[in-house]
Amino acid sequence: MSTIDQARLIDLFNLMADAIEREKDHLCELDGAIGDADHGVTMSIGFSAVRKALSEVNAAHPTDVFNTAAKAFLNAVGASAGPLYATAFMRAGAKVKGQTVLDRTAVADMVTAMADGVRSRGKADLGDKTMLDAWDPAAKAALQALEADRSAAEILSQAADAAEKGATTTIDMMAKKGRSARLGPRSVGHIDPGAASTAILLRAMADGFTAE
Amino acid sequence: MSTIDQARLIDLFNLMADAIEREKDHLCELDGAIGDADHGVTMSIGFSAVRKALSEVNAAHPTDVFNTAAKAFLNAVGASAGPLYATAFMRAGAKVKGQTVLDRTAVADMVTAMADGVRSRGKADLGDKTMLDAWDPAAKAALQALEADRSAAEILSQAADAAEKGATTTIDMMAKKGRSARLGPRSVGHIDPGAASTAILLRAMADGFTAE
Amino acid sequence: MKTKKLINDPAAIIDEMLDGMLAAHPQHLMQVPDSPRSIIARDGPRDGKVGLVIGGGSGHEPTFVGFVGRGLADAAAIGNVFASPPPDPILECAKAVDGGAGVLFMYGNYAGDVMNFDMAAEMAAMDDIEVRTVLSTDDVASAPPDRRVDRRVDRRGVAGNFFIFKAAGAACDKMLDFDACERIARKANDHTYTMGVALSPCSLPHTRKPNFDLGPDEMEIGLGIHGEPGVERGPIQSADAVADALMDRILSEMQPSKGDTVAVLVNSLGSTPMMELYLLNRRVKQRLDDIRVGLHATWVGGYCTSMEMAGASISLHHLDGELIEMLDHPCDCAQFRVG
Amino acid sequence: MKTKKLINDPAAIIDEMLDGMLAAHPQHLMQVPDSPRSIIARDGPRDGKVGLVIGGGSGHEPTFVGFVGRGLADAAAIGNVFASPPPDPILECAKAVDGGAGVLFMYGNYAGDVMNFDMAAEMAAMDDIEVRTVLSTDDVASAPPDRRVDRRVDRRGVAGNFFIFKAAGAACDKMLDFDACERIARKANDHTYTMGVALSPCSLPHTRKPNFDLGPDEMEIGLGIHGEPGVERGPIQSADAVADALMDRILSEMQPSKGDTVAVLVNSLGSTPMMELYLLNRRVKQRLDDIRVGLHATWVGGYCTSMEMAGASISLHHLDGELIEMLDHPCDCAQFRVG
Ligand SMILES: Nc1ncnc2c1ncn2[C@@H]1O[C@H](COP(=O)(O)OP(=O)(O)O)[C@@H](O)[C@H]1O
Ligand SMILES: Nc1ncnc2c1ncn2[C@@H]1O[C@H](COP(=O)(O)OP(=O)(O)O)[C@@H](O)[C@H]1O
Ligand SMILES: [Mg+2]
Ligand SMILES: [Mg+2]
Ligand SMILES: [Mg+2]
Ligand SMILES: [Mg+2]
Repeated sequence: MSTIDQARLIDLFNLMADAIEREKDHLCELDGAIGDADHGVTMSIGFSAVRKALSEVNAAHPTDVFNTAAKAFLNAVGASAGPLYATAFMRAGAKVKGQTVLDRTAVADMVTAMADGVRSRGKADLGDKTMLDAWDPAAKAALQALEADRSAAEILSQAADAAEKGATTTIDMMAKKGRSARLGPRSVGHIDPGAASTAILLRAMADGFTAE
Repeated sequence: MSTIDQARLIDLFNLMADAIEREKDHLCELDGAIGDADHGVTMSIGFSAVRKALSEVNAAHPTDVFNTAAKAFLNAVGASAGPLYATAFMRAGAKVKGQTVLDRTAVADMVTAMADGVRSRGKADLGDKTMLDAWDPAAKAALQALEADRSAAEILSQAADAAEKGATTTIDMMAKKGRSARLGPRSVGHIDPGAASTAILLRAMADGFTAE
Repeated sequence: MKTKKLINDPAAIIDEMLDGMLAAHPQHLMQVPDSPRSIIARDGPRDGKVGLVIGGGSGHEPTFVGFVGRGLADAAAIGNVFASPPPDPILECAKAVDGGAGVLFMYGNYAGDVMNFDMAAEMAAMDDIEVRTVLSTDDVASAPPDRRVDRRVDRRGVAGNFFIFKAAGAACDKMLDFDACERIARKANDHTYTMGVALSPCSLPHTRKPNFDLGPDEMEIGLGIHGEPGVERGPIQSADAVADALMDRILSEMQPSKGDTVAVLVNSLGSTPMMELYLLNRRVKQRLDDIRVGLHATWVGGYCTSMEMAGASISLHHLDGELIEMLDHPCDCAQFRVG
Repeated sequence: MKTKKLINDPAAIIDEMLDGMLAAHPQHLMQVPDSPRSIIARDGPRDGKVGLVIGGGSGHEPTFVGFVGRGLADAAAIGNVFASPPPDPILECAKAVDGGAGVLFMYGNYAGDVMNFDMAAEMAAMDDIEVRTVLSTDDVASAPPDRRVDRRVDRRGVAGNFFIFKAAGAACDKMLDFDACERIARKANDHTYTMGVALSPCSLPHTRKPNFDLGPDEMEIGLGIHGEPGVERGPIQSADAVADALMDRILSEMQPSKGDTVAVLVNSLGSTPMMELYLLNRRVKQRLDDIRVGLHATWVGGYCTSMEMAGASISLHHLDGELIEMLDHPCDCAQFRVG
């Protein structure tokens, strides 16, 4: 299958929820080093709410799925992750509005819209050691893959590769946004938890897409 | 030397203070099992105050030493140990009032007066698992030794032996007075901390007396 | 591993703590000249009023000094950590608050406190101050109901002091006579029931060693506020199950009737945070609702602590018209206010 | 080893905690119908008054709900443990307290709170409610003085919230206009300085794992109230040395003149008992006396906690005539009263 309809998109959200559940403790540990140790818990609460909301929703379009997920995630968690991921999902939903299936162009649009959402909500710059440092390269990779005529699956998997690399680059950064910004130089040497969760989510989508 | 003058008595109090300092942690542990874990601290605070007061006092008679020690001990500690030991010291002082040196009779009197003090202040019965279960046999042993024409040194050391045995007998008792009384059967199997400190004090006096 | 504490020389800890209290609460508190462990309410003691002296060992803050003030205790005598104060500072308190109408001594029922306060009472009598004593004995865990001849004589006083002192302080503040103050104090004690649970120990500043051992998954029900062993040790349970265990025992003794009214204190022993206390309180309210017992007032927080011990206690104050009047009577203390 | 906690299902912990709060403080608090995480003062919001909405993550009790009441905050929006509330409950608070004179949002400066409260403010604007925001940024440890363009923009809000919210709440309660309320809120923040020390971690109810590691003899100065790393880690020191370290940094920023007046908050992060807080306060008072700075009022206790974290913070509120008036203005909240 090379496109995503609303049912497929719900499957992908459930796979993201599974991945978060697996990585929950790890994300808390990352956040413990330079934040308040709750990022895994927050993501898990958020994706449990998303899973529940999507199991109850009557979605006609992928946009409905994104909007339902955004609202459920935001209202369940708040925190930093809430507005950031919720805005990402909302922007993706807005971008693909009217489409019943997401083709390779829409998949690339979806990733760039998410990155834009994170950027405009968080107002971070690249290199500030935030999830944007995973989203931004992911969006660029998605666009490149689209231009290189790759399949939807390849677009997603290259976005995930780029997000993982992006997350790794946060290790050497000094935080300038978010809770860890107060650490100054002591924030260096640790991966940003939000960048790590971004990579996990994109990887879960890519793997889920390919597997089917 | 077979008698105790006021200077000698001060030495003996200092030796008791040394012994308490050595056994402080042990006494806290005993109290931890069936009480509030402070008996060693309390005894140590009390005997530090006694040591200090005796270093400053101008004592003409053993009675002055006892009264100074009683007052210093009581005011420094309060607790259960304060009234009990302070009353013991006060009664000993009253008993030997007017004497400049304590002979073997006075030494035996001193021990029995102390036991009486503990009994009348605490109103415990024998077998209630309190320091009285060390003081009472100590007093009896002192009187027996006196009647058997033993020396002052022997009177003290037999009192100390009896106090140690008495303290050991508290292991099998169920507490009926003091903090540990609330434990009921759970108080069985542990030595009473006050009985243990009584034995330590009498042993320190006996050893100190013999050593010189 | 030794407990971490922000302290200076342990030998000076009580006097330094009192310095800090006096610095924080100069409007409420003062020390008796030459008797620094005798803390007096600036506004409280007065002629013709029964004086109320409370006290006991330190380590339970805000008990006792936090309850000294107009409408509650006139004075508190302060001992070392977990140790009754000696007679002298108690006597100085009695002298300072004596208004010619008698002085009530109120404190938790512990052997050490009884001996020291009784000695002070004898000394006060020599100074022509009439002292009467009312012990608090609210800890239902500390002696089984069947083991009391005089109903609760064997029991400890714990967090329920809060209600018991409050009632007595109100009676004194209303200028009731000595008999009435004593009667109300005894009644308040008879109407107060506390039961606690500990999750982890505290330690004395002098030793910084845990004053009891509890397994990593264990709790102990009925443990005393100085770490004295309790009635039952077992695996740690949910907040609801713990609240139920405490409430079951409290209610079975209190025997409330439908339509009765109580006041509630959910108290932290030290390091158990308010979040957990409110979870317990939620269940307390459910239990009271279940049996149609009304709630007059609730306090949630650290009112009678054991330094950094983890755990909590629940106290119920079984009210009647008179006790409601006493509870609602205004008081203004350093760490507690009503009205 | 997992932290022992008296809890039920962690997933329900905030809602259950709020149940317990509402059960304890029905005279002070109510929930917005259909928005249980929006807690409103029963007596407070009124026509023509600037509404004050505070809020943030849970785990700091009595902050925030304990400061909701007449004369202080009109509402608090409550998040998960250490997590900002989402926009919806914040918006519901704003709606519930809007008296037509504008609504102030006040909360600690954390990225998550800023994003969620800003979203709520945008939504409120669509409902014709004018919202202005004043962040608290009192934690002097959270950004060096030289790293601020707008003086304190990088800093966290911590226990000093206590003074900052108090001043703003008083301004609102006095029916001052929106500009004046905002100005006073900003001034109170500019005049408040906090610095803390942690001795041991707390843990989230969901993980029950320590949220940072500290050696058995270590302390960390400047640590955040969610366990965010601080400015300096070293061997644990005496209460006096710790108080000095905190006061040195606070005073060097505050730059008080001889004859100035301050208010003090010595705050427990959770399991540090009052005994230790009073030791710190003793030294605070000595330091203020040394430089002839007067003391208007002092609070000692757990006012802004991090669940069971061990440690403490010192806050100084640098007063002028107006701030004194705000501080002394009466307020009546579930866990805090003045006047
Ligand atoms: N301004 C921002 N822009 C982008 N990402 C941000 C920003 N602020 C915080 N983040 C992200 O949020 C993550 C933390 O999320 P989380 O732990 O859920 O929230 P909180 O900090 O409220 O505990 C950080 O690791 C970072 O990636
Ligand atoms: N009524 C009593 N009669 C005799 N000894 C008593 C009595 N009550 C307590 N004690 C003794 O006091 C000891 C405890 O002393 P201590 O730990 O200093 O006081 P506290 O119980 O106040 O902490 C007990 O071990 C017991 O020997
Ligand atoms: Mg976080
Ligand atoms: Mg003891
Ligand atoms: Mg004791
Ligand atoms: Mg958080």
